[in-house]
Amino acid sequence: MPEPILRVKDLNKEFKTKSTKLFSKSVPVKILKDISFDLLEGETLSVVGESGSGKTTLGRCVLNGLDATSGEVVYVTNDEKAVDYLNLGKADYKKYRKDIQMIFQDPYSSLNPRMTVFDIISEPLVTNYDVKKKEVEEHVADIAERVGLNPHLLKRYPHAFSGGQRQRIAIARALITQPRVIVCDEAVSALDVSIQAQIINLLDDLQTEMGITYIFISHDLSVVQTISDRVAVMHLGRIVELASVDSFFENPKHPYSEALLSSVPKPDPDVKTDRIILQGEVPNPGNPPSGCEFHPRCPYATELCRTEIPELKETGQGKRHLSACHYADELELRGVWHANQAK
Amino acid sequence: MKQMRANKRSTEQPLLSVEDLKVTIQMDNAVLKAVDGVSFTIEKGKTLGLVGESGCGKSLTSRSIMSLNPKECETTGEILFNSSLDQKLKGLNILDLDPTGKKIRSIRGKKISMIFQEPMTALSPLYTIGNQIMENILLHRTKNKKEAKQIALEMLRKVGISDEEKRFNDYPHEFSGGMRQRVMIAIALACNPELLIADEPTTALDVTIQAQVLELMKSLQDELGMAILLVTHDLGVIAEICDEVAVMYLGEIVEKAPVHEIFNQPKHPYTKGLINSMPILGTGKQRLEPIEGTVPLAINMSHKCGFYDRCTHRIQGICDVQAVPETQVSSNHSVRCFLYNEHEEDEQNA
Amino acid sequence: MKRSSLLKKIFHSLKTHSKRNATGASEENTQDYYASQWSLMWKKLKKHRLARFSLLCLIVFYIIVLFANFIAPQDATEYDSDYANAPPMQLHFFDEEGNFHLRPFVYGIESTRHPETYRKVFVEDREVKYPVQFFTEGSEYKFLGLFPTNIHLFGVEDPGEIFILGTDGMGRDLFSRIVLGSQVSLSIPLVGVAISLIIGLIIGGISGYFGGWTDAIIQRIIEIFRSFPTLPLWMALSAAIPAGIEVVKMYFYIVIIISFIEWTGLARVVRGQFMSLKKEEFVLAAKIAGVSTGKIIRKHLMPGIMSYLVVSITLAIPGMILAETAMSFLGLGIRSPATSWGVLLQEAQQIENVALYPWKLIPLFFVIFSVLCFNFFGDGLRDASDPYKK
Amino acid sequence: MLKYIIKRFLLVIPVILFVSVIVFFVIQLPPGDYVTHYAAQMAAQGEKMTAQEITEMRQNLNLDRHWFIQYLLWMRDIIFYFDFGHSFNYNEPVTAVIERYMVLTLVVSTITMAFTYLVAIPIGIYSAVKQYSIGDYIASAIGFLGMATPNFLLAIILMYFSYVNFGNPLLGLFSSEYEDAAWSWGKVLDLAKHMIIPVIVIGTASTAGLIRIMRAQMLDEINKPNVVTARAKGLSEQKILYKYPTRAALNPIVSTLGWTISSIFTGSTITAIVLNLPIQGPVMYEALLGQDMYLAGTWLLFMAVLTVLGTLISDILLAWLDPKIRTEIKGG
Repeated sequence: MPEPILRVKDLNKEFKTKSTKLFSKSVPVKILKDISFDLLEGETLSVVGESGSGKTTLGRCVLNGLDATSGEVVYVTNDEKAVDYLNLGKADYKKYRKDIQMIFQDPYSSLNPRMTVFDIISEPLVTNYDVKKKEVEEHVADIAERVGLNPHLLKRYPHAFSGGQRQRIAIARALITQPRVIVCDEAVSALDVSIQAQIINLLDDLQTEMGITYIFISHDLSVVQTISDRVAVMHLGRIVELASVDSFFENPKHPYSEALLSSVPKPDPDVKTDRIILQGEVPNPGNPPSGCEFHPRCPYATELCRTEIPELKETGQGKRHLSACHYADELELRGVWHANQAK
Repeated sequence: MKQMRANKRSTEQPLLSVEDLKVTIQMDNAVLKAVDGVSFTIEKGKTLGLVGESGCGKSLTSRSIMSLNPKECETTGEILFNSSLDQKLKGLNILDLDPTGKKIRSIRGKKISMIFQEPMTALSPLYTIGNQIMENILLHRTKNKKEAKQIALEMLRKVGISDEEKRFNDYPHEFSGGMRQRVMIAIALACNPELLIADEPTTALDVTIQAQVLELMKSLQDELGMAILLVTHDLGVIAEICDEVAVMYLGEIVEKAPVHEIFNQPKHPYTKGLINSMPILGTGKQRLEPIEGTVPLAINMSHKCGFYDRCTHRIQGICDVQAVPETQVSSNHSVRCFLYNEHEEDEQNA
Repeated sequence: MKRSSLLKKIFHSLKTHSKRNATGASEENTQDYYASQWSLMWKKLKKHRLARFSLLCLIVFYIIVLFANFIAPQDATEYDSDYANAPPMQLHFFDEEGNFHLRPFVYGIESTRHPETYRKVFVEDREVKYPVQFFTEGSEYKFLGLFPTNIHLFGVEDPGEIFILGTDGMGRDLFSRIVLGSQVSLSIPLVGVAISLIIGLIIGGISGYFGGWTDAIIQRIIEIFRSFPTLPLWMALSAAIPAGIEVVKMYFYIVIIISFIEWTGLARVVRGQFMSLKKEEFVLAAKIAGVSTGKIIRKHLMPGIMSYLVVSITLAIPGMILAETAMSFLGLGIRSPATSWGVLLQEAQQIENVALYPWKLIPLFFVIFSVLCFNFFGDGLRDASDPYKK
Repeated sequence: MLKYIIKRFLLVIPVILFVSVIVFFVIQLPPGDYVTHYAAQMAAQGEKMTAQEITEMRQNLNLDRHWFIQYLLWMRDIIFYFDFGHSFNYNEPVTAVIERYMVLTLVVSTITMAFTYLVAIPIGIYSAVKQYSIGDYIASAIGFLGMATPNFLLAIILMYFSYVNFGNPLLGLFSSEYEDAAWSWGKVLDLAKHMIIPVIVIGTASTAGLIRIMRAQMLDEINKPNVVTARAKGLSEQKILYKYPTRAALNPIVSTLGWTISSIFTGSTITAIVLNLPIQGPVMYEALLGQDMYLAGTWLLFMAVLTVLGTLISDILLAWLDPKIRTEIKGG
């Protein structure tokens, strides 16, 4: 059983909306609500949800790119020490900051167009370690080769590279400090399918080679399924389901997950699933519905759902399959597994 | 082979036939062939999917049909629109028409309509939804404002906007993304077009909303019987609603077949590559098979297969020197690849 | 240049495609991929013919500013009332007999009274020829402000005079005065912009980087500054400059007044750029990598706003040239004996003066020309300023 | 909407107060005061004032107090008695002086503004629609020249031409024979004739700027996807142009109307001095130089208020024109 590497506890994040009206108070919008989970060493935990569900904010808060409003992220270091990652002391900051890195969605805006690729990749290294110039060069060349970049092209500027190659640069930058955790924020969403597959495979290889732990943020369930060990589903700032990938795709325990799964178009004209189509739109996070926030769109909603917020708790699927639905164990929800296994 | 096609044409004329469409853009010091000799037909009431990765020329192809390409593009070829309702348009090449003239305007919005990827920017923020729907109706259907409003309200109901009387006077920014795309569809279908061109209509939407919009398009097609040209990069969406699929790569259609055949018996190495590199939901954690390399530039291309550098089946001395002909592997399945030249002969021999 | 979104998409994919090619096969312009922002900008700017030409003209202008004392045949104080209001002299290559002279010459001039209006008019004295001489001796000055010398670029032998653009009401050579005036008229804007830039960078930078309350307060202050009508405020402020103070001090005051108004504009540019750059993901990436705030500003933000700053500076200068001219013209700015283009134009205030001595409008040409040059150059820079966007 | 306007209006008050302090500070900056100036004038006429007289005069005018006290006194009079002080030069209340010149100032400003918009907007639209055509180049060239030429100098050039060609530089707003005459058809015609140069001169700078803004706006709008949508509906090019890009491009331009008001008022100052127009600008310029502090102060304050109000008007216009802002305001 792998040990947790990150323990996220009751993470909350509020944004103050900028009020366009004069003299009226700005209302804080809750983007993250009591997020708790353990990230196990060496696993890939995917975070899925619609736009506005707070998954990107979660990724940024976990590695302290954004200040969380409350809650804590405990990082278990290499030598088994637990440190509060959101409030690192000066010495710890220097020591552990580099252990969690990030890869962004947009390979265009995530690379500074005014720096050479070499400078981009080496920046985290130079910032965090006292290394000689020669060593830096060796390291960068080494890592570039590993992610499939021609080391001879490193003196070029990012604009000389295509989207897929830029994403490789971003991966190289994230890898250079030898982090233990990488947060991939929609890291392959902006790429064309054929390139997307290249990058997914690359991430997979790196994990096998270097034992990196991923938090993989994505809206694309098909991609998620090919790469993850566990899946967390977010809806309006809350985790509504958390399960291992098999268990999730086979037996989803939240109506929202079921709807998400059935909405994904299957690239197979012969499979005509009768799908569950959610009515209506994602509610406004500034004015969330009462009770279970999914109830206005939920086909199974009852009076209880309208009034009481369900807790994220264990389900009949076992200890490691959590769901925040009052009727998690009563509903017979459809996964996507059987359909294909039958085929 | 040619005979067969001719036969088909004589029995029933397709609603739209595009022959050898070329779109070129003059760059600073080169000519970019964005669309290079594309031909396809769309039958009445059917859905053709045009699929390809970004930059393959699918958007320009779709816009050529309405003669909406930017001024900087030079568009040549033949686009015949055989309206069953308007005999006057028979035999007219849309590309020959003055792109701002009366004739093309009587087709746009009435016979052929279009929906776009970004419903927010495609709608004007300055006018109410009602105003923007009525505009179309007043132009093509009726001059009576009251009647136009009734039609507009009916359309809004049809695309699933409840409370349409009130929503009629709302502005686009008061709608969510999915709702805006519904409004776009309402505008496009307000005049019962015979052909709807949908350019990445769901790309900007969440999966749940995408499912809603696709469902809506399907049901409206059943109800109104228009043909659809669906432009997308998502094979999943294609499988969902298309009858026939054309796969584009680097400005050319490399494979064209009914949707079942594309997914079950893809012929072109690129099509195969695309399907293999797509993660398919429900198959578990698996290793993908990506296409190696990247898309080359369509500038100053020599006579070779555009996929040559990335192809695992390439034949040196053939694929890199000769222009690739289109090969018919069955009556409705064609592919642009040397691998199937023999097949053709075999078939003919047999 | 704005194009339709579709075209943008095409060009965008095109660009990335061409890059893909470059990483594979060798290509002619792979140079570009090793080119920094500035060299790319320069490359784009070079394509802009008007901007290139303007830049050339500006360089010439500033060379003149640098060597003004050397180029001007007279110094600022030299005058000869005998030659008041003399028209521009013609340079001759052919004499009366039609002989060609390689070295151009001027005739002597004599003033006479017009038989009817009794106004003083000048006629060429065809008897005396003064060949134009180069590197002649004239009044003393310090070359580049350092080496005392009396060599001037050109002149004629005594007692001849050369007024290629005529003289003013006191008999001062207009050409010399324009050249000397350019020192003030073209340097005040530069110094003014420099001061505004420093203020703008600091205040705008603080406002943009920290945001929140700091930003709100600074924004209010800028708003108040901007709600002053520029021109009357200028007039009021320059009315406060005591008459008869030293030239240097006066110069300094004018610069202060001009930059006093201009800094708010630059502060806004800086703030806006900081704000938008701050949101770029590469800044977050640097932050996550543990890069310090100071270094983020220095390495990521500053280079990003530099090009915009250069553009807004270039476009701010013409306004300052015009402002100085207007102030001096009204007698509120630089005052005689110091000279600037605005001072020279004071004589053009009376319509009679212009009607009789139209060459007094010549300084106007220099004002317009330099302003146009800055505008065109700035426009070209703006187009080239973001080489990564098509 | 009304609530929004009132709120905005309330916000304007502190700004104006703040501005007024600075205005007063600025006008008392020049060394010496009106008394020094007056004494110098008297001395020039041969009447020397004694130190005693000077001190007394200063006390009478409250000029010996700290400037902030003077400011407070001035403000008190303005707020409670609508008394903007006394013009030393004219020896009458400031309001009277301003009143006298106001009508003509308004006439000149309004006509100039109308001229600016009527000329600039069509040219801007044309320039954008026919981008890179000869017409566009000509318009751009005129635009650039207009921006590069200081308009007071343009005035001189035009006067020069008028003088050379018609023997009349058309100084002032009236010919001498109409100067003091009662209003008549002839006087109006004469005024119109005299307005040509000022309107062209004062208007040119803002026209040139406006053409460029309008052109840029139009180019932006013309390439927006909503124009493609309109085209896909089958609308005629003309209808599209008028309904979508033009309307959208006009929004920001109309909203700058507020700012233009004060800039035309002040922009005319130098020109008016050159052209010897009997409007506010030159009068106030004299006041500034002659340290006629209340007159100058009132004028500066008036300009500042105009700018602030102009911004307010602009904001309101913008809110009114943009449906997005409009609903936000409605919602609150």
